[in-house]
Amino acid sequence: MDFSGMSQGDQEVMARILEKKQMQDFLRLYNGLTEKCVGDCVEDFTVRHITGHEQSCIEYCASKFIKLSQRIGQRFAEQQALQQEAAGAGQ
Amino acid sequence: MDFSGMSQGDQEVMARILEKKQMQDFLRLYNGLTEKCVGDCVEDFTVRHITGHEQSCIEYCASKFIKLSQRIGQRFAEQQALQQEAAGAGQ
Amino acid sequence: MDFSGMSQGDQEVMARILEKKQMQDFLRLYNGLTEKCVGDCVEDFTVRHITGHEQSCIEYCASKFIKLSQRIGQRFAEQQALQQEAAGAGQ
Amino acid sequence: MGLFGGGNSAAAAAQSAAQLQMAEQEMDAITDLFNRLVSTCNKKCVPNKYRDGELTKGESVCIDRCVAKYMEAHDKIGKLLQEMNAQQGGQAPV
Amino acid sequence: MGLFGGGNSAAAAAQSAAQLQMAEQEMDAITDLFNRLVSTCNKKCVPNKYRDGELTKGESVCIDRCVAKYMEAHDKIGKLLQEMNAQQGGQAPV
Amino acid sequence: MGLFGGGNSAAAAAQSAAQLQMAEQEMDAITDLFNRLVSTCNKKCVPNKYRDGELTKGESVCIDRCVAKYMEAHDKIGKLLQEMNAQQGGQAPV
Repeated sequence: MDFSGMSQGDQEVMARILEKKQMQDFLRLYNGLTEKCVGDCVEDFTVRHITGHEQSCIEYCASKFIKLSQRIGQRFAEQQALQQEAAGAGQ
Repeated sequence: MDFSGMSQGDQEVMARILEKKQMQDFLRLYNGLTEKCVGDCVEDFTVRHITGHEQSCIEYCASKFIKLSQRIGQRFAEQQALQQEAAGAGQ
Repeated sequence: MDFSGMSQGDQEVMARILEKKQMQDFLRLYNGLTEKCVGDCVEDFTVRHITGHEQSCIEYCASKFIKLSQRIGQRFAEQQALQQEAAGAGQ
Repeated sequence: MGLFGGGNSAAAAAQSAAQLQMAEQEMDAITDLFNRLVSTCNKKCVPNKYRDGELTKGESVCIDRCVAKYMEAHDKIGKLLQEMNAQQGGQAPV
Repeated sequence: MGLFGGGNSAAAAAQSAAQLQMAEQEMDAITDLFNRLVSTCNKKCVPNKYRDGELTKGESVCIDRCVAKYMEAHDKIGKLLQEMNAQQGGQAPV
Repeated sequence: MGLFGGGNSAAAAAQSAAQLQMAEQEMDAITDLFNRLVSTCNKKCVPNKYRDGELTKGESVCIDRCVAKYMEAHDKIGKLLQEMNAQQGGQAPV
């Protein structure tokens, strides 16, 4: 997105909104990771604590999901850049 | 919903909120359609582009979901009207 | 959460935000219950009204889910209290 | 806001803000209900294999019944929640 | 706000508020698109049995193609919605 | 706001607004965590065939353990994210 058409004051407001949203994105990622990895890895409810096997499954799951998110983030940014170029060429 | 009890100023604020929410509903419908129809139709990840078969599946899926939403929208509005009548009669 | 570090004015604002969120939580619970219990209990679309069997299934489903939510709410509060203690001891 | 809307005191503004907030929450709740209704009746009535872009007659009939049953269930659950609330002075969790 | 941004009339403030709101909605829509993209390509490309914390070569290739196809489908559906809108002066339900 | 809350300068108001926003985000995050916890432990411990409206003894025990394990996993993942952040000055995607 391009905010250069905005007044300086509005750009500052936008920056604060952006900061708030990044915090929300992080909290959503964090909560989503727990939900996904407990869903995929925790099956034994005869005990009250995470077992060794569950523990490594959770770590792998979290690590893999973060790498997936980062990879998709890169591809997504590339696609968005391509589209803005295409939109610019069309003007 | 009935906003006639509100002041004119509040009705104007409400109209702007409504407009914002309609935009949000549209964007949600748009993003939701893509998620649903890619989920249902795209299975071949040996190629980088949508195949002919996937393309028509996506079009059918989107068309069907929009028709479903519109039909449910009509039924939903009828039900809401019935309930308001019932609530009115009860007063 | 501990709001005692806030000014009295801010605590009042916070109380109003909290009230709004409790209303949202209730509406979300209500809508979520309907979605879950219709999903689990309603299968017969040859008729237009809820059958006797579906009716009791929906009541059991709703009752069970509310009890589950309450039980988890208690456990959750205990865990949060434990964590705050641990955080306090660490300071 | 409130320019043509009668009294302009802080009390009126607060009442007005509370009224607007309730109206907005009601709209959000109805939108959420509608979206869940669409998702449920889509799952119950429309198989996710697509041969064309039209709803069949059977699907349309199923959808209408699904909406009616969903709203009936929503009413029943609403009454159930009210009863529980009345019994316990009960509260939503958290 | 608007301190260095030119005219400071109520009209300018309203325009500025509308512009900010649109920018915020656009950001929310992109975040929502991204989250659904991640969820879809995770389901399509990464089995939920974990032997280690790395993406395999095959998974990585699948993910890249999944992103490309998802965005292509998103574009196509966007055009479809525009056409329908143009035809009917159609509106979103509710 | 801030009427009895000490200094009333713009800086104090901005700090107060930031503090309120953080408190609100924290509440939203806890509510989101709770809702996902309920959904997960419901799936793990309560079969969706209903014979009556009570939790069985077995379901209750399963729920308690599920909550404990969920929160333990949440802590572990939190630490993992902190480590990754420390290592890379890493950022959330998008």
